[in-house]
Amino acid sequence: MAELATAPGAGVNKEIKRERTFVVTMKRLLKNKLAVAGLIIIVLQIGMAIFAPLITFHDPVKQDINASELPVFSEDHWLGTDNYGRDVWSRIVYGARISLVVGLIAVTLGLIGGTILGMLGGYYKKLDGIIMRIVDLLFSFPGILLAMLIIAILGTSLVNVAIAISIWSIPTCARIVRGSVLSIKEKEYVMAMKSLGASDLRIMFKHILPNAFAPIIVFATMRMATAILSTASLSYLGLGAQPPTPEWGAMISQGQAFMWSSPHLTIIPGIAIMLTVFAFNVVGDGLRDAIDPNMDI
Amino acid sequence: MISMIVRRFFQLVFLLFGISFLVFSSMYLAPGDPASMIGGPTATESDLEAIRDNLGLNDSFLTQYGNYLAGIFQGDLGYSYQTKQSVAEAISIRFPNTFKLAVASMIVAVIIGIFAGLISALKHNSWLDVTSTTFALGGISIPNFWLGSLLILVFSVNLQWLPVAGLADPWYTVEGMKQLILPAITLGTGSAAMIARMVRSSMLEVVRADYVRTARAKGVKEGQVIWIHTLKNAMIPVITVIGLNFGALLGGTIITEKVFAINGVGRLMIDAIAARDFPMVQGSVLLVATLFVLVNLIVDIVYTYVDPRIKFQ
Amino acid sequence: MGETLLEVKNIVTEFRTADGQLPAVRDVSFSLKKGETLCIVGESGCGKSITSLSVIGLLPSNGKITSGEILYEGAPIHNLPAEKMRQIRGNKISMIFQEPMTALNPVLTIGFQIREPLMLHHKLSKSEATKQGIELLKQVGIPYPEKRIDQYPHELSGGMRQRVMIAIALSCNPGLLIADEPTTALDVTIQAQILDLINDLKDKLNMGVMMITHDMGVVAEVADRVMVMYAGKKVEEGLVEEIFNNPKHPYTIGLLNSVPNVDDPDFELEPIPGSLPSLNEQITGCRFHARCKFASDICRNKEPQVVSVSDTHKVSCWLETEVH
Amino acid sequence: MAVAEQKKTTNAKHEPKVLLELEGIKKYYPIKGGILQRKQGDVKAVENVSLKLFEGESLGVVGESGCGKSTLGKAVLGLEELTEGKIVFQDTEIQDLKRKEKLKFVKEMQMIFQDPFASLNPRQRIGHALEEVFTMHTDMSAKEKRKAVIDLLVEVGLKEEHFYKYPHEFSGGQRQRIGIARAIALNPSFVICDEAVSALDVSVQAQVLKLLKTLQEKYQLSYLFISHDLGVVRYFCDRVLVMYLGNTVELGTVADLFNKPLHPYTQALLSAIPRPSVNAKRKRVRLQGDLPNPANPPSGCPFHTRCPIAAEKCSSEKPAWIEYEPNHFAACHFAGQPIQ
Amino acid sequence: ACSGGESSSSSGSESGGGSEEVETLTYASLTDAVGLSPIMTNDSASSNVNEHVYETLFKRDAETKDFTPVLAESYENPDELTWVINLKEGIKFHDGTDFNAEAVKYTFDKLRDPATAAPRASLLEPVDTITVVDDYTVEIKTKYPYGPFLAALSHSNAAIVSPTADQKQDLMKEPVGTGPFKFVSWTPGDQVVLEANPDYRDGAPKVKQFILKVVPEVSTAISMLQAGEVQFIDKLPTEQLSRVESMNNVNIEKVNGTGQYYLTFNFSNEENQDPEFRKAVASAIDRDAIIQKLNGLGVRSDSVIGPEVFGYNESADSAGTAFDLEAAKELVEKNGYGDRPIKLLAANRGNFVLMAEVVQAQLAEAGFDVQIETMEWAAFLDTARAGDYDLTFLSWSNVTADGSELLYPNFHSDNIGSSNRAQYNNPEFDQLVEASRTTTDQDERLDILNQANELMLQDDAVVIMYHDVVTAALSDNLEGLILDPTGQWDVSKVTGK
Ligand SMILES: Nc1ncnc2c1ncn2[C@@H]1O[C@H](COP(=O)(O)OP(=O)(O)OP(=O)(O)O)[C@@H](O)[C@H]1O
Ligand SMILES: Nc1ncnc2c1ncn2[C@@H]1O[C@H](COP(=O)(O)OP(=O)(O)OP(=O)(O)O)[C@@H](O)[C@H]1O
Ligand SMILES: [Mg+2]
Ligand SMILES: [Mg+2]
Repeated sequence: MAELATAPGAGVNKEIKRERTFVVTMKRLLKNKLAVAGLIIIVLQIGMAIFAPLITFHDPVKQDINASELPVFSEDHWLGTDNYGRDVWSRIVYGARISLVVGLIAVTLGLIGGTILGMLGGYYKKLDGIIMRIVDLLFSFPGILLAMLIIAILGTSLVNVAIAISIWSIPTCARIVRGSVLSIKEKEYVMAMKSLGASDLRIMFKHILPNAFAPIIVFATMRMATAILSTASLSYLGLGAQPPTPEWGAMISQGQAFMWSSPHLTIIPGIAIMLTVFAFNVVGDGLRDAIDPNMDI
Repeated sequence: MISMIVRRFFQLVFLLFGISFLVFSSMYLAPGDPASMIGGPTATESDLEAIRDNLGLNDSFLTQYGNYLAGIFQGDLGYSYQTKQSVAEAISIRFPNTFKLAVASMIVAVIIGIFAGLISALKHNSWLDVTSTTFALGGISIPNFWLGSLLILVFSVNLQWLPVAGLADPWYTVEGMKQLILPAITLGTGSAAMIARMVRSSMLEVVRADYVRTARAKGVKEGQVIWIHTLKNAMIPVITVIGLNFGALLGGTIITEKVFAINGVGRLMIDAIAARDFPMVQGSVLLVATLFVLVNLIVDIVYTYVDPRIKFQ
Repeated sequence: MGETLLEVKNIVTEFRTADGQLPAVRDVSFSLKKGETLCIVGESGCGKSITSLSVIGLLPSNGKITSGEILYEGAPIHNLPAEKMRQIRGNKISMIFQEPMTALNPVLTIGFQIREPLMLHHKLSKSEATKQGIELLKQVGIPYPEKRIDQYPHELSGGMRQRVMIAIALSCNPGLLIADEPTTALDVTIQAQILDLINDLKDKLNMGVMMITHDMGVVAEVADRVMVMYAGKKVEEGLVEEIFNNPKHPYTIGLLNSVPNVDDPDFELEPIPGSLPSLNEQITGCRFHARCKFASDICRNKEPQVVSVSDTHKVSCWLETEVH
Repeated sequence: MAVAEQKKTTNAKHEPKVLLELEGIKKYYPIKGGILQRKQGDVKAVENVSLKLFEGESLGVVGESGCGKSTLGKAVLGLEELTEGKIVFQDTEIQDLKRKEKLKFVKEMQMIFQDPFASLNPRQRIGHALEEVFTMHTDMSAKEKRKAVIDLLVEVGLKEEHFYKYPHEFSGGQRQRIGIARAIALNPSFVICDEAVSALDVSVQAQVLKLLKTLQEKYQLSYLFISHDLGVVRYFCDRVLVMYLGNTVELGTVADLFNKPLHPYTQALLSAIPRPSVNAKRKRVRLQGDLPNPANPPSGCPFHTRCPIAAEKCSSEKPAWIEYEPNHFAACHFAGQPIQ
Repeated sequence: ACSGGESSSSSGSESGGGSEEVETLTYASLTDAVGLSPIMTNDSASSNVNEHVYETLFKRDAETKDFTPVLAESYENPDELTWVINLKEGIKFHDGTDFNAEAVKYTFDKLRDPATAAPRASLLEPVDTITVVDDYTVEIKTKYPYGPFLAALSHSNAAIVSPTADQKQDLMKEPVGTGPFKFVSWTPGDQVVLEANPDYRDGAPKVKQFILKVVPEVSTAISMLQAGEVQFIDKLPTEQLSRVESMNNVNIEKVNGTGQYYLTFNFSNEENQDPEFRKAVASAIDRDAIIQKLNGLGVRSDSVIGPEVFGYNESADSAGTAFDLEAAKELVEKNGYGDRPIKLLAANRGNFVLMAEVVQAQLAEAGFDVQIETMEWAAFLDTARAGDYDLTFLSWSNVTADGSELLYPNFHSDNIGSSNRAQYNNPEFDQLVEASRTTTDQDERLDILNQANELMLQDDAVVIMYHDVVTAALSDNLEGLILDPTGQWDVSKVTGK
């Protein structure tokens, strides 16, 4: 009984080494080179958004008809100007504020909605049928119509746009979560929690959800792109960001008319979105690995 | 199998019912008046009133919806407010185009997606993997109109290899196939990217499976290990993605159809929405939903072939 | 029992990991004769599977035999090109794995999986292979093999699947069968059936069998000779009677004392304290000394040498060295 | 004298107190199918089990995979709703209690699971996992909880510094100790061990068995010890229940059951065990075939399809559960008849 | 590659260098026709088809602005309320039915009938009775003297349909008219195919087959033009003009148009009724900047009634409030206009957003606080009609090119709640408009319309942004396209070079 005898009555006051989950996760994340690249991009973008006035030299909505559609690397406008003579760099920088926020809100709300639906459907067999039908309904319902409906009810605003877009992610997210929940709820540790008398809520949110994170993270990061691009199609219908607000999706859809004369008007916001997508995806992948305690990095 | 199909049919009815109600109420609540879309900006109030009366738009919501449902139960999808055309007919003109496009782009997507995903997984963490991942992410974030216009510029206008737009010729002719190439690539890229990512992660999982080791222990050749013992298993989750994407594509894709002047369901629907042509919107949404359910059903049936463990009672 | 079939000489198998190059098998040597069953026992993680995978050349991608040699019927096989090795696998050397549930491909029919090695190695046509496959299934005791051959693995019970695995492994009449815990996942009654089957076939085909297990009961039942491994090293080797009746290494003794005896109600368990060191742990001296109640200074500082207790019985322990 | 034997004598002396009584426990899982997903039949996972469990005793449950051992355990804990039957625990019928009312008994009845890798939430530090038990059932302060957890860790042979570690940082044996710590945290009187040591290495298995025994003595625990390893059962348990296809086929003290098994299935089981000894090579009985499908069990005696001594009667008439000797039950028309 | 100028002076079908037959002429249309009956449609895509299949009684001459008879031979006004129209004889519909007075009566009655719910029933709203005098004479009586009546009759929705065909089949799908082209087929959403009418009274068009193909994306249409898949597009967007100009296989044709774009105030809102506010807005807007942005596709004139529209008077060109930033700033400062958030509504189509963005920036310069709200067309029409805005941009295409037809629907108080989206309500103005409508003497009408025009300008009721320039691009091996200032065009005289 050698082991039983070890450290009898060890003092409670003794310092126990503990690393914060966040710190551990970050440490693990930072070992992943691609994820670090992504993190840097995200941090830069957030920095861009926060310090927009400091790193731009033009008002993003200030027009100069005489200097319109300047190409990239023009004097005074290194990313050129749009057809109103507005500085593209300033618009990209200020646009980060809106696009990132709208993207994040949309994805987050979609995740919350989808996760709740998926969780309930996966966990409660009785609710599953009806929830999956709702999900099917959302799936097959045209997004544009849904957005119009929501904005008709809630009014035009960026937040409502984000809400409308978030609803597009709900069905996919719900399916993903449901799938994970179905398999996780059969795991022994869930059974163990049940045997300890844990409530359903505790099991769902403390024990199932954290273990269903991996596919959710992957989905969420992929969704960022779609969300930002969706604002473009909504602004095309006059439902998105209102001009002259600089917003990447709207910039792309406005620049569409100038694809021939000034392709940079679509390419530059396109690159901005692509970088964001890339960054969020690689960070997402990295995060998935980093939060997986079983994964050796 | 039959019982599953029957069950799905009941679900479909439920689904269509819900959808038609949602569509109806959203069209009803959204701003915009079908009459003024028909009358145009020049119409006077009396013109509009006459149009509204004629379309029954002055009835209460429930009466309108009830009438619509009554029509549906008699197998009548109604008539367009705008063109007075039968909705069923309007859809039947567009759907073959959408279907052609959806199939063609799914073929593109599946070929590119599986290939890229396989390379990624087999050369895990190599530069090929990074390239293919970057391609996938790019594919997701490239706006369709941009890619489409670019392809037109390069292949149709400058090189003159392919026609700019349209989908007039039958698909089995050389001309018809040529017309399909660019839109299929434009549309397929996004799905290809998703499939590639799915194939990659699924393959990475499957190559570690015990039965793959068993195959190697039998002395199976490496190529066969990949194609026979791994890919079929790895395809199981990929099928869902393909199915969902295909379902979405069958609903028509507004931008690609617009850029390539393809007379498809997506355009029909968006035009109908813009024109507040309720019956047309209803009809096309119901079609899309039905197709979605059908595709899901097919996916489930395909599952039983790919994965013998799945059986339907 | 006849001539030497397999000879493993001083192999070291290492893994490339984030913590560097780690040896999982450390300088292990053994040999196997035709018609003989060698059992490798030891705790989980001690390197049993890696040893066997080294022999058949199926190491994980980050693993590599860094020294030593493996001779099959006198010819080295550890350095064969991949294609040559592939031709040996499933043909001269076959392997059965632990999990019958996952070792068969769920989407391919039993028939396909059993035909494959026949068509590959014996160049049989499909119909010939089918015929022979049915014969094989019959041989391993599967009722209605004609029907089973078109079924999928999930339609079979665990015991039947393991029998199918055995049929596949034996399809090309291999000289050497490696069985990595072939019965751990099975029930006792089924386990007994499978062990009998392997034994019978071994005698019939005059194969060498390398059986990996941690179940001392199974060892006693099937082994001719036993090799005990601890933390990547071979600590004791001998005839089965020698190991059970006259174990020399404290670890072997501990292992035997950890297994409750069904026939002896008064048997008292005596667990080995502590647990297996991890691969990257630097241990000087005997790798077992931290858990050994007889450990002395020399155990802590110097690696023990191999001592022969008898012609067939060898042990690496300072206790024995001192005795002799 | 071995601990086990001591126990047996104690039990014999005093009139043992019944802790748990099962009466006619049935658990069927419906098989659904058809268009409307109607019930089409049942998997009869547990078919009519009745038994008594005494305070401080270990009752072993053995049988082939799929014979309903785990289902029985889960049913007792209320993790599966009973199809039929009564569970009396500490003189209270508990099968129909609501979750809230049941919480009191949850503290008294705990479970240790088979797979130490799967039974801990991989994303929860083990300290927190253990604290959670107290959070759910007591109103201890954070400090008290922490102290209690550390005491527990020490109790099962772990160390204080393990508090903030994740499950994957432990070995299998250590993880199973955590599972044990969690099960005994609330001072239960009854613990179900569902294959609690099957996944462990022999050397570790021995450590854990020892630990369980020590705890039993210290806290007067009763165990329902589910296992397929007869050696372990013989070592660990006072009485053994043998199950086959959801049915109880034999129940008796370890000594009775191992020395003079009544049921042919028990006999076959005993003879199939590989003995870890080269001297005792016995002639064995080999059962043919596999366990029948529990959705479609054979008529009459469930074992007759594989039974070497089955007679006509066996396929038509279900044998009764009879106490052939004091404390030795069996369900067989030819109980006691040797099978070879 | 820009031929410019007015090409309406067609070289006709006389022989010469350019009279080769054209096998197929394909036109790329941004939208599909709603239907092929002039009675039931009111959209430009439909009228593009219908104008080639059907004909009206009269047509306004693009140059002289006078009405020339088409199916009519002549007309008289025995009194102010009566129009006696003599019809051309010997004309047959494509289905062989004779064109006669019955057909005219049938068509107009159908158009007027409330049960038909024709979108442009209001065209004939002043009509009281229609009588067939003889086979080739109809008499139409109006309820009140109606000045723009000929303009109404030359509207493409007043084209004459074949009564037999209308009773037999659905004209929306199978049109039958008297025009130079006969209907062949229509694949909704894809294309309409017409063929030359060999029996056309002026001779069959040289274009044997005329296809109107739906290409919803302008840049695709331009690519198709460049690749030779289509030969003709119209309504070139300003942003793509330079691209088309750079193509060497097409000629661009431009004609000053009747259409106009204007900024209007929502007069139902009290704050917008403040004339100084409107003056401040008007002086803050630099219309020249917009014109510059339009790359030559806009004509600068303050006049509400544009240069190509009946009722125009040159003097009105600069009669509006001129751009004067300083004055605007002063007014804004003085009256604190900058404190009030102003909602600038813009439909998400055409050049509206462009104007909104430019004007928003200009108004902001002057100190106004303007928020743009863009919306899709259907929602815009609703919102504008409901008066839920402060400023908005509207356009009017003036298909009939008559000032009354502009001022009455857009600014007369009768139409508040429908087409008078500005909710402009000025009794004095109303009177002038009514007079312009009920006077049949065209010179007098000119005068009245000019007065009304000036009244609006003094009032700063609207700020005219620009008047349209109609464009088309035609493959350079073709010629003879007739491009009308209303934006309509005629390919019946197109020939190969
Ligand atoms: N791919 C790998 N990379 C790094 N280390 C590995 C890898 N595979 C196995 N190992 C390590 O090698 C050692 C030996 O593993 P092996 O699988 O041979 O153990 P084993 O004796 O078969 O155990 P078990 O009884 O559990 O099967 C273990 O410590 C294991 O962690
Ligand atoms: N949730 C369920 N739904 C349907 N059938 C089930 C369910 N759980 C268990 N069963 C079936 O009930 C029977 C008994 O299962 P149980 O898990 O109790 O067996 P066991 O004796 O514990 O087996 P093992 O030794 O493999 O753990 C099996 O046939 C099993 O397939
Ligand atoms: Mg192993
Ligand atoms: Mg079990």
